[in-house]
Amino acid sequence: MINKVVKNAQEALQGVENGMTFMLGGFGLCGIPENCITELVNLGVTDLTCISNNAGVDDFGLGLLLQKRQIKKMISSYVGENDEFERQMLSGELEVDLIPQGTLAERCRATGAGIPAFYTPAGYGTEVAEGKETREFNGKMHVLEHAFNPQFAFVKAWKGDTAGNLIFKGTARNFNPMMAMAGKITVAEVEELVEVGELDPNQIHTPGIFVQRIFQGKGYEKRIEQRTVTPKI
Amino acid sequence: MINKVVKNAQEALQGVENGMTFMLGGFGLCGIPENCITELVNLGVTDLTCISNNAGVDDFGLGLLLQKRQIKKMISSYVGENDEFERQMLSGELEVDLIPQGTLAERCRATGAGIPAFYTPAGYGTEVAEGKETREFNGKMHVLEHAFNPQFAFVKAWKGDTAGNLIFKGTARNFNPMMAMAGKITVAEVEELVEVGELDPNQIHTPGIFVQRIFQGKGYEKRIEQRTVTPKI
Amino acid sequence: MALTKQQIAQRIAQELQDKWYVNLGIGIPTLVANYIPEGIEVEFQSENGLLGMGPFPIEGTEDADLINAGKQTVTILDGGSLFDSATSFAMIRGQHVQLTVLGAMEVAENGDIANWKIPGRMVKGMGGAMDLVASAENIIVAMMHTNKKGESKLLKQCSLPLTGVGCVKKVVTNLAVLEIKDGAFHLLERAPGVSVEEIQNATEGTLIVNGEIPEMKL
Amino acid sequence: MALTKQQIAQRIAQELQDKWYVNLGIGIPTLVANYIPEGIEVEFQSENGLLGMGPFPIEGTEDADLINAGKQTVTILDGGSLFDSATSFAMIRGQHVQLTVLGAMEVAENGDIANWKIPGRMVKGMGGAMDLVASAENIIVAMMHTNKKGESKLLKQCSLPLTGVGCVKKVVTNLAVLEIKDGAFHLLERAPGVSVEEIQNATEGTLIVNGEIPEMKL
Repeated sequence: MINKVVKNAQEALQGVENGMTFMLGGFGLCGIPENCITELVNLGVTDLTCISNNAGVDDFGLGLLLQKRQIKKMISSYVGENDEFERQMLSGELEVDLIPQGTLAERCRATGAGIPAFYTPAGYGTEVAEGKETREFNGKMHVLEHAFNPQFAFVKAWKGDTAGNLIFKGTARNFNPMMAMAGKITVAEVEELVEVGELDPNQIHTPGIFVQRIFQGKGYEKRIEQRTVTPKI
Repeated sequence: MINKVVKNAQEALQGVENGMTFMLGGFGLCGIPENCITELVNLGVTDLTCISNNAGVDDFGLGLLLQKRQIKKMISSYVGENDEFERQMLSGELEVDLIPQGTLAERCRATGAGIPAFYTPAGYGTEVAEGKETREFNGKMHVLEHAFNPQFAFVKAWKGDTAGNLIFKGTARNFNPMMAMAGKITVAEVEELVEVGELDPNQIHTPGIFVQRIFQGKGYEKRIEQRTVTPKI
Repeated sequence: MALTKQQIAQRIAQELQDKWYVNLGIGIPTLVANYIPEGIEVEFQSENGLLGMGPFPIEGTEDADLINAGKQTVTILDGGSLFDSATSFAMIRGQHVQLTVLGAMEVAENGDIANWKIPGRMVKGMGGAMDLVASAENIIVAMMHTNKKGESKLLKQCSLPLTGVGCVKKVVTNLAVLEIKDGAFHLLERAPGVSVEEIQNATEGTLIVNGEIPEMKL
Repeated sequence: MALTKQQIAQRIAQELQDKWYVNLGIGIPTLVANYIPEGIEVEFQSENGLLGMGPFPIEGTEDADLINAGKQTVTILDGGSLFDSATSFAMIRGQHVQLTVLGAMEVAENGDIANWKIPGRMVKGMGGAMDLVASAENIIVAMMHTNKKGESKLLKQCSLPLTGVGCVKKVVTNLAVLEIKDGAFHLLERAPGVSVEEIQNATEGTLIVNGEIPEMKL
């Protein structure tokens, strides 16, 4: 079996350079590649284009890269909850491309699936469709949307094996599987790295073919953005 | 939880009529909806358009419908292993639309995913692309392919619960998950029907939202087309 | 008496039908889950990858890996399922979700909706709203009839950047239930004690009042 | 001596590189799995939804739910995975599979390939071949140099309906290893004991012979 294991985040991020385009999995702070983000901060690479559904909060997730002004452009569907983001965006330091969430997910999948473009009804008649081709199918208008072209994809999984197979947990799955498909180099960090044969091949969410490097992550904080609970009775 | 259970194949196929378009899961004879096919034979509906990767063998799978001349048109990627099929095709009784397998799979997914059309490189420059729009992306030519519009999809799963959630086994998964997404009415037959809560929500291949009717199948033959083995030593 | 937010949610819940999959937006729409009518089964879809969303977890059992689209910790019911974002929006785009309930800043008499951007102010993004309104067969907008300055939010034409065009068919506000068809708001019900005239005054768009307009039953 | 089918497979196996995912077509290509060079790891993809395909099962353990694209019962290795057909062709179309080996009826000097249809005869379909040849970065065609009548199958132009255009870069036949570039077959190696002249005579398309042509090492 092909072995994809690298020692740590440092080794996993070899080849990362200024000006590159990355995909980063996660929805809010759920399922984000914490170790890879920390390493990107350590590396200090700048002028990055980051494709990620959200932009973290001020002191966690992609917010850490924003604080160090490492990001030139964000491609996201929702970027609230982040004061530094707001400041950079309003001052024009940060470019922001806002994309409907379903279109973002499908564009990530298309990237990995060799589909250069597809039609979606989302955003037709809005400023999102400005300058884009539109077309009627079955009496309904649609917008032509294109694949991305990221150099790296950073994803976080629950379990992974040495062959790069991944299993996600709960809603921490979100954008991770499609982004794993899309990276020219896909780096997966996992909470638990196991030997081949330990994962049921029928239950694998992301087949190892999509993953170039995998490592055992450490020190996961898994911060909760909105802790909503029902009181104990 | 929404309950999708029907008693049997008979109840599951209510509303099936002559002239309809169906999707049928399976690759070769692996993962085909045996009970639904038998019931289609019993119902004697004719002039059917069947979207299925293969067309069964003479006396099993879709071959049973071909024997009774219930199929007007097959939309498939590969239709060997079937003498009656060959006879009907060569005599012009049966229309056959051959589609590259990946395009077939992606068109099924597009149908269920609300994507009316997408571009693929498969078939460019061949007769498959004749009369179709073509277009260059990233220096490579692509063909525009469209979603289907089937009234029913018949799929076969290993386990299912009363809410319609499905888990497939081995390579019997194949076209079943995408076709399950694509049916206006999707009928799932399962080897084992269980109560909600018995399937791990993290391991479900097809969420119940895609399935309108589910029933406990019976008498599975699961015929093997090519029994290839390594002799015991 | 104009409805409270809870009451708007309560009235919208009456629109739920048995066996419907429902996506609830953030704010008033989220409250709809508290008022599911007896005798029907619905399932809630959260676009971050969850079907069969249950109530908030009992204190101490919350899981960082199980949140809803509003990033709140939630639970999953028996029979629920988890999936990726592409599959989630396949459900939405493919019209497998029967009802979308969401808030709006403005709705127009032709069914246009604006709920994601105010020029000159911080833009947070549309999230999944554009996919939802472009695809849902049934969209109910939950909103206040007027803004804080008392100006109508039910307009002849939206002034804000659109989220979707000609897609809204029903609006439930603190004052009324309205159907959008043929380029006008058709008044279906009044909030208890609210007159047709009050509603008329609070509606900038064309309002059609046909016959006696009943009060809502809550 | 012209190569046997086993030897063609053996020669193709020398092209495998460490860490490659490989899709093997039916026929000679399937035999390639028997000759993986020592010291490298490759994984075989079967387009019906299987990565990490292993050998045929021990008699009595065969499983109807575990077959390859040729509908043969197979096994799955530790570290393998199972997936649906859309994901399988996402791997293929998205160029995650590094090498495709398949048979052909005809190959042309511009890289065109025909392997799915003979007009007037029963057409079984292209299966996954069109997706594979349209997407693979490396395609090796395994074929006999000539047909049963002794006519060349390496042509100036394909006469049969195409499977893909300008996609084949390497051909391994019973007589030779050839690279296709700049609109011609470039002779790289000869089968042991087969002369350049024999290969020339069996090749209808333009054949470029540059310098001394070594014999294959098997």
